[in-house]
Amino acid sequence: MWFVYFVVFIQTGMKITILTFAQTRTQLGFSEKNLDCEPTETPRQIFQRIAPQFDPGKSVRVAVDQEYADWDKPVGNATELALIPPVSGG
Amino acid sequence: MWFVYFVVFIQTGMKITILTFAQTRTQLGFSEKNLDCEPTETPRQIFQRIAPQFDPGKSVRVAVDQEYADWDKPVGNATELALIPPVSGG
Amino acid sequence: MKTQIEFTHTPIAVPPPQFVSKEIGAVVEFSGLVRELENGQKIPGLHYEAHEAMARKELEKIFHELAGQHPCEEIYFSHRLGFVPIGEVSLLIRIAARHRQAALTLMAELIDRPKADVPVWKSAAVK
Amino acid sequence: MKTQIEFTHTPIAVPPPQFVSKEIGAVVEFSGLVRELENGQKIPGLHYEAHEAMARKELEKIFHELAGQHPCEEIYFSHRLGFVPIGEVSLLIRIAARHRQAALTLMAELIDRPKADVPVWKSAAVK
Repeated sequence: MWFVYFVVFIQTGMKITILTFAQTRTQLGFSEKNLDCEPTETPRQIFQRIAPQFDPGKSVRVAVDQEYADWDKPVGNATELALIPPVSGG
Repeated sequence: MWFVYFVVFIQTGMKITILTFAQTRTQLGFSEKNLDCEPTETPRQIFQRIAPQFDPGKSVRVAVDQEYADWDKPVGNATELALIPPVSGG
Repeated sequence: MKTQIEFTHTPIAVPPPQFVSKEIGAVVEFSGLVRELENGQKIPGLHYEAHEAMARKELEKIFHELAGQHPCEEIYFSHRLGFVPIGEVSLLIRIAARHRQAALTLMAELIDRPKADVPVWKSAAVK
Repeated sequence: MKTQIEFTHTPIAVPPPQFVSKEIGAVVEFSGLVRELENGQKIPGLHYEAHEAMARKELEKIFHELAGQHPCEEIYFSHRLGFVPIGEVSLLIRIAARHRQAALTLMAELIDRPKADVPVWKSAAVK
């Protein structure tokens, strides 16, 4: 019984940094935010929770710990979540 | 009769500059030479006259007044004849 | 292969080449400049932003993937961020290779590739 | 289109760009360097010679023909003559264009083309 509580304890209370760029920064109104989240949450769920009006559509990608990732895969122990709208560098 | 002599006079006594480069300079033993020639002479005839041992083969081109030219076309009023062995610049 | 990636908020200064090998036969340098007209509109300049850490990772991936096909000795990449006025360089890439063709082909592919995966954004700037 | 062709017996010094237009979006610079090994043999350098006047004519023809397909604003071409030691630049070409693709393609075609028709010769040098 104590073991189950322990597991829940270490897997909750996670901090994650949200980064936004270009038009997603304008849409969300911030460029960086620290946030509590659960390892079982997906990027889509996290953004639905903090910005219900935001729709990434098909063009905005998400990067988890600086790697392009699946919107619907749990973030696990990630520490950074970045919105990557279509790029246009150079 | 005087007319014929006059024509012959202005069309002879032409001076032409011969230029050689790279291996053709080595083969002919000079890099630049001034020479009398006839407008009716072709580049091939001129080189046969001044360097009978020289064979341009298929790879050496000739330039007449700085334009690639035909080995067997008379040089006319040209003032420069250059041997252009295969190039290798850069 | 030696790679160097820089993001800078000040004008890009090209570092003098310090080549690692006596076998470098070709250096190709590309500079992208901000033009006065963007989609037919006169602009004072462009504004660039990047997810720097991620852009570095993505660039390194691309460099190593492309250099596998077109071997080169050195890639220097510098991208300016913030406001960049007309006529100034927003992107500079220098490639040093043994062979000319490898250097040129790698450059051509590099110029096309970063647009898709490297998180850098530009927008018409109001100074 | 502005073209500038130079042949020089001293090290090539790249002139700073003085672009004619605010619409130049890309500058590509190519440097060809003398390598230590020529056909597997160590050499002290290369020796270059040219029929300069003719080379200029042929280069101008090529520049205008290729620029017809890949429009550009400026071509600067400099070729070193005489002895060029290892690691030094024997050929420098800079192309400025409105568009990146035109600049890069023109450069790639230019690098291949001069070999055939421009009277410049190299030979392994004994210093």
